[in-house]
Amino acid sequence: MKYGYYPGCSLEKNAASYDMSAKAVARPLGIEFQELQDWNCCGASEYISINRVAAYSLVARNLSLAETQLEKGTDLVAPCSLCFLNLTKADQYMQEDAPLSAKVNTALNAGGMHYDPGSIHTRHLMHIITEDIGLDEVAARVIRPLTGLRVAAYYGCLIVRPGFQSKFDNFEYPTSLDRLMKVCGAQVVDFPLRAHCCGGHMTQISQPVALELIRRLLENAAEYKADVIVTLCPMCQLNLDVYQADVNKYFKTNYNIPVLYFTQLMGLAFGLSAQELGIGKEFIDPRPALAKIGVEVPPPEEPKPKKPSKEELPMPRMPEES
Amino acid sequence: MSDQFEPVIIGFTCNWCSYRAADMAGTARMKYAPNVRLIRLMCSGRLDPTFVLKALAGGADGVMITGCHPGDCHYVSQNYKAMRRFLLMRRTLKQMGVEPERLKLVWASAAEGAIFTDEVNKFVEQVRALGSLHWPTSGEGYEQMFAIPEHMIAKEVTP
Amino acid sequence: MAQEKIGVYVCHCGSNIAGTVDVEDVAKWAAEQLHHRGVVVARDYKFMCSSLGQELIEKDIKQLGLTRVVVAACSPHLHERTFRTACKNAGLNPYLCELVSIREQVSWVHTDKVAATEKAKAIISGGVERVIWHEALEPLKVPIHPATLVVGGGIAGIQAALEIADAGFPVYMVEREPSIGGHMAQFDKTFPTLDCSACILTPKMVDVGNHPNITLMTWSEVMRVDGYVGNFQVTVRQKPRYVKTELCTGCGICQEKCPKKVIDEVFEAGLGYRKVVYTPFPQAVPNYPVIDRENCTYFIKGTCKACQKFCPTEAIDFEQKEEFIQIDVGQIILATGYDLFDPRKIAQYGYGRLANVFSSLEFERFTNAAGPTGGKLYLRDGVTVPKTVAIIHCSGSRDKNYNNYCSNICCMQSLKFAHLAKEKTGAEVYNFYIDIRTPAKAYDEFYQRVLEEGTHMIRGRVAEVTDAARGTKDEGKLIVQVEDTLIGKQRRIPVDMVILSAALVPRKDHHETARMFGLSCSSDGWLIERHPKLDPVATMTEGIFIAGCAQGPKDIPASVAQGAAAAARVIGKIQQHEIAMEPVRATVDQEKCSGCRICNNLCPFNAILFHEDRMVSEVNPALCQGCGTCVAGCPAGAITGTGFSNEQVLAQIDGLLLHNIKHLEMEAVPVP
Amino acid sequence: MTTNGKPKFAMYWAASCGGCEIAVLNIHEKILDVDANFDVVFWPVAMDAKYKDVEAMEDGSILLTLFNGAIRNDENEHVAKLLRRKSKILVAFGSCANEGCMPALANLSSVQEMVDTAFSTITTDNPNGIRPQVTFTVPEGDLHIPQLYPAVRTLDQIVPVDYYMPGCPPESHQIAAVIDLVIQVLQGKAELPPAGTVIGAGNSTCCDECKRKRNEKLIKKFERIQHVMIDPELCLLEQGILCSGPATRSGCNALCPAAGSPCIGCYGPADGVLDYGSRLMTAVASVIDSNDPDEIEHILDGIPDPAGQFYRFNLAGSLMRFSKSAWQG
Amino acid sequence: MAIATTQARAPTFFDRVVAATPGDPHLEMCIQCGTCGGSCPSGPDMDHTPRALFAMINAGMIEKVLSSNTPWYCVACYYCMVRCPQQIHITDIMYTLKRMSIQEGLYQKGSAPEAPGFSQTFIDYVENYGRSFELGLATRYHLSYHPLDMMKMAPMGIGMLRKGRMDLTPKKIKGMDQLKSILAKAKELEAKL
Repeated sequence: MKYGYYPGCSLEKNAASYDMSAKAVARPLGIEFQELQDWNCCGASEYISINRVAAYSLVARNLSLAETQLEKGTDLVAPCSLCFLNLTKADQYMQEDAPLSAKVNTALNAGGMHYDPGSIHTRHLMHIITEDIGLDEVAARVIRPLTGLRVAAYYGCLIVRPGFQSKFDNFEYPTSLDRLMKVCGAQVVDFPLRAHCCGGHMTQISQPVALELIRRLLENAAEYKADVIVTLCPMCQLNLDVYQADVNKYFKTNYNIPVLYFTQLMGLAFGLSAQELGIGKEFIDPRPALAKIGVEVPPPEEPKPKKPSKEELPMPRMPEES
Repeated sequence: MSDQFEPVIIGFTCNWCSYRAADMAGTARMKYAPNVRLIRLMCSGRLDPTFVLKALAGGADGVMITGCHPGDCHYVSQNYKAMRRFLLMRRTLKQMGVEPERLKLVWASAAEGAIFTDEVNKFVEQVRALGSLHWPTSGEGYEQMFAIPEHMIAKEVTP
Repeated sequence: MAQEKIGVYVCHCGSNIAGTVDVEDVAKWAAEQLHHRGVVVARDYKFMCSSLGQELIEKDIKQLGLTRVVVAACSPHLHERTFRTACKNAGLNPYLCELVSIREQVSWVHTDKVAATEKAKAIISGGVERVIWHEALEPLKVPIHPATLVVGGGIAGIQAALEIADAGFPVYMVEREPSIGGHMAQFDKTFPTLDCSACILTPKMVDVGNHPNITLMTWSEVMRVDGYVGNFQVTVRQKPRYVKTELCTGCGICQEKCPKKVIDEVFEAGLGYRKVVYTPFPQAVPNYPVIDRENCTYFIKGTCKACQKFCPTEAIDFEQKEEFIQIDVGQIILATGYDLFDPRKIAQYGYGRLANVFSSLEFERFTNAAGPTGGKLYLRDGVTVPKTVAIIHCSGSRDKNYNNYCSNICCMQSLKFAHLAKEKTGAEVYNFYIDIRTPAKAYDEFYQRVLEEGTHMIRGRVAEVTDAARGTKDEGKLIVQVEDTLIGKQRRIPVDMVILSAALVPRKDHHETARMFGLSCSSDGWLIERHPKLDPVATMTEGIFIAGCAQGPKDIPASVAQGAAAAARVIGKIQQHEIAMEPVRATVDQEKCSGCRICNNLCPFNAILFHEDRMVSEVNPALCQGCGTCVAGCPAGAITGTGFSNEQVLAQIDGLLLHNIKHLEMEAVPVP
Repeated sequence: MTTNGKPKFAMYWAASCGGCEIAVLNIHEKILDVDANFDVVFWPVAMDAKYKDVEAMEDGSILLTLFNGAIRNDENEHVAKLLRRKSKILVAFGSCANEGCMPALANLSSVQEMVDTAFSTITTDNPNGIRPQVTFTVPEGDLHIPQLYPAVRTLDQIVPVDYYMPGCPPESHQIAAVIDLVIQVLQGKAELPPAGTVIGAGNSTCCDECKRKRNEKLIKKFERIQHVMIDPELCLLEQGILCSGPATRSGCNALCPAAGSPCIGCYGPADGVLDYGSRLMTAVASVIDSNDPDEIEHILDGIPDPAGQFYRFNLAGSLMRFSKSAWQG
Repeated sequence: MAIATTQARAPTFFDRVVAATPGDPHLEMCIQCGTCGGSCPSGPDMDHTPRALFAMINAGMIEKVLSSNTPWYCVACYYCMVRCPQQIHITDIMYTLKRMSIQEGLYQKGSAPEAPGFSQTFIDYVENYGRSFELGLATRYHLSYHPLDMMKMAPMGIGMLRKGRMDLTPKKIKGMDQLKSILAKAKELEAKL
């Protein structure tokens, strides 16, 4: 099956492993990705806070690219929940709000572009795997079941809410990822906070707020003795993984739960190697957990810092703490 | 209302659902365009195509036929007969140059004053967009149609 | 026929019409512009429907010798009768009067005064043209069958049935379940007086069972309704009980001996068990058990028959078949009640996922002395007594995502729950509400009482119920997360038990019901009454009435009141022996009819018969309901409809178009 | 032209095919009675006469005029008015004069379209693209031919008509009957019916005279007659063949259905019917056996030309009278 | 907002909020039930719950509303929006309030004065490169808003670099000029609001 592919900024770098693993599992499942050429940032949750028309135009540029680059009727896939939200939301409100849509198209026009609301159907990677491909297909590819691995399926917010388009699971208590992990052989633990917030950008705006939200999730996952939290959103992964140390410091806790992308666990179940799935870039070392299913993860190699470019801002010199 | 074209629309309602929907719209003080004038029939099944032709030939710009929802007809299934007639009538009138958009069939239950209001407003705009129909079966329209300039009137050749 | 003398009367309806329509101008216009159409007088008056207004018309009829009357006022559905009577009193045939609506159709729905006035004129000229073609008619009289069908054996139906039966008229009561009693039979206490539900209900149930005038048909459903007011033919399906009621003594041995238990989804709301051969509850009426075929070992495996072996009167009969029974009734009362909203739909409240979240009906069974726990309040484990209880109002009500309406009973029910929970366990009770609505007699006093008992009332719609603890104090509890809107802060309150005051929703088969009885439902799915204020138990269909929750959520007092009201309406009609019906009927001109038989299958009431011998069709006026479909369908124009004749409608069209289609010159009134 | 004491008789054809004349002659020896009782003063098809002769006559001097043909051009109108003036009894004779008939089907198109069809379609050999001119100059002077109106009208849309005699053409036995009646009236043996009456026809519809068996009607598919084997006994409409019988005035003894061909409606609407087409439409639609809009549409596809079908004879006499293209040109 | 026939009047604060929100936010339908405030993950840290904010909007308390930290603490989890019994587009309204408070320069008064700074820094990169740039964002934002936090942030930044999860240089899209002109036009149109 062919889909348009909108990776989004995160998957370029900080969630590169998500990008890798997504592509790695797509192949055996017969999913073909056509990446949008010259796509731009979706504006995350920031642009909309500053300027409405600009924010929608920013997203609409991508939709317009999709409209011109993709064969008619081809769905656009976004692995990042936030990109997924912004793309669907922009399309939805452009359909509902004629004046807004007019403004956005006037703006696009300034760049010689145009977008007809409703013509591009954006869906989350998870949606096409569970819906279009189907769990049976997935099950059929499993050669190394994740037997014994206790997985907490974490959905986060934006894949299920508000469900602007292609709503495919319950707002409050989604189960599709649970089912997907089950067919991969994992032991899916109950995880009541499955669809609660990871703190989003609050890590930057008010860390205490964010850390509390992250703590709740970790606490809940720990309560159900999860070996690993599986996620399908770069922001969720970042917050739960990278800030876990800060949570422990801030709350005097000692959580140590690795956070992986669902595509990575799928990949492992498909028998792919940890490397091709980009495993090893996590802050919380997943090796102990993965050892349970007999997966060897080589220690991450140090990347040599590239030569700084002109635009780059000076990196503050700080004594590196251990 | 400005000097924009104000269509005249005749609406046929059934005594049990759509007429009561109109009543309800009134009781609830919902607002709709004053262009529609209603005629109460016992049932949409009473709708005789003659009525519609009469209205159009008589100068109406559009005709709205309303009744109970399919399956909810007070007389069991008569609204289906109205639907059959409507569909055939629309085809015939199309051949006569009456745009199908000038005829509308609307189902509204006694509780659906809002739907009635909404449909009326939509239809009025739809007909307004089509412009005046003003079928010239009589009056000036008729006079003009059959007037022949004096010099054109044929005379007998008398050698 | 000389030209008619027409009087036109324009009503101000206070400012209801006069506020938007220039009524004086309209009357003046009618007198001048419609004079050539036969209008000899046109007046406007503050309230035409007042006695003075009516006298105005009567005086003109007598003094000016009016032959036709047009009243421009409110909807015919409100005052047509009023003005027809006025004409009658003045010696004019009531059907020579036409009421046109310039209130519901003009002043109330338009704001532009000029446009409204113009439209009013058009409507009046339409009425004038139409009334010219009216004919003097006499109302049709049809006899009323004295028997009445009551559908549904809940409290509303029971009340209605008893009232009618006590008045000495026969009643058929059809109930879907094995016993009558409805939801009320499941309750323990009833607000606001807290008297025992069973104590006040069962005597009435017994009365129904024993009443000489009541034929009780339980485990039965209405399949088909034919005919019309006064003469309905109803087909009832009697499901097989597999118990010979004439032999059964209701001793209950079969229930004791039956080896199989199943969860009782209906009466025990899924909180308890019942045998496969069962009567829903001890005081069931009738007291004969039924065998639940789906679960019966004999029907599944072909062996067991324990009940049959032990039945002392050999009443068990596995061969029983369903029966279809025809009954003739004059009128019908629908008291089909409600279903409970399934709280599972509100995932964030965790019902069905979190063990100790209960539905209101489950709680009723809990507290019921005859319930599965003998009236004791436990958690799902059946042993632990809750120390803290949360009651969530508006679960599924007042919520556009589920049901937009207020379920009416939840506030009082939740307060009752609060009281019972406290009384039975001494637990801390929290009620979470959006608004407290206690308008009826002694209701707010009950609220006061519950406050006195120290119930915590928290104003805020609960956001979620979760078992995800934050900190030790939450461990093993259900946490109710809510904004306490009165302090504007978010709170998380750990409790042992959560009760959801679930919404009342229409019966899942409400659409079929409405269709079968020829009624319409509101968008919510409740049956629609003839008038929300002035005619709450009648429906648009003559001879069919509604009572209780079928019409909308309501509590026991209101249901009883409606049951009685419906009964009163029915009795009133029966005592008239016959009813007058609108003489709106179709007739076939035997001369013109060519016997093409187009019309024959247009009539859903089979009122059109075809005479093979004379090769003509004929309409049976008794069966004709006056819809006019055959009139519109006759290719030869051989069928005419009184009250809605072609001439009348065509003339009305001319009238409506008349004064704004300048070129439409009106030829003088044709002489029929 | 002799001026004996016999009452004067005239017959004229406006826009028509001449079939009505033939029908009149088709009354065989009865034609002699006509000659015996009337002085035929004007009958273009049968004898030479000039309009000016008629103009010369005294107003109301003609007792009976049978006017057939519709009003297509100013000449038709001129003569119609002329004969109205000169005649005591003016009869709209035949479908054209009554309701427009075939000529009125042109009301579905504009004059332009009509002329184009006649003068410039491949079936026409007209290399120089000649078009009719109302005025044409020849050495002898100007020639005029009548001016076409945008639409065809019926006789009574031009002048008051005393009696209507439908049919395309009227059945000869009906004509004979009418002539008998008039003669009897002349001899004082009978009364004339009230003005405006339809004469020479029944007042029910074709089915009344049709011998075919009939049942309740439910139609799932409309058939073209050439595509089906017809049950000789059974009502044609029930066999899915669009028969206009149910809506068409009786009087012809249901000749067509008897011959196995559906009634095409030449006797026009039944008594008191305002619009023939809508009566037929409503009847046909009512008996379609489906409640599903899509299926109904599909069934209706079996009627490729509804306007032509339902208004074959009646367009000029219908409520709408003509199509938009006729009056918008 | 549902069309009701009301007399013409100067647009109130309430009207402006509704007008500046895409689609129909149904704000007028609020019944003050508190489902939003109860659902909000960062509710405890907000100075007013969304519900309270809506009442204040109705009361025209512009200053108090636009200097509230509530919109800035909104994590856009959309729980309130899907749970609201009146289907009010709460999250969208929060974004509207953010924009307004920036326009009116009232955010500094609130308890999250640096929040817009983060958004601004973020979009500066988007506007200049067409992509976001975490390293630049982190460093520049923290330098200008929490210089002291830099200490805390550093190890994470370095960790990110080490794990190869952060670029040292931003990526730039080809159609940068095109994007620039689109955004320029857009801002001009938004100004017309």
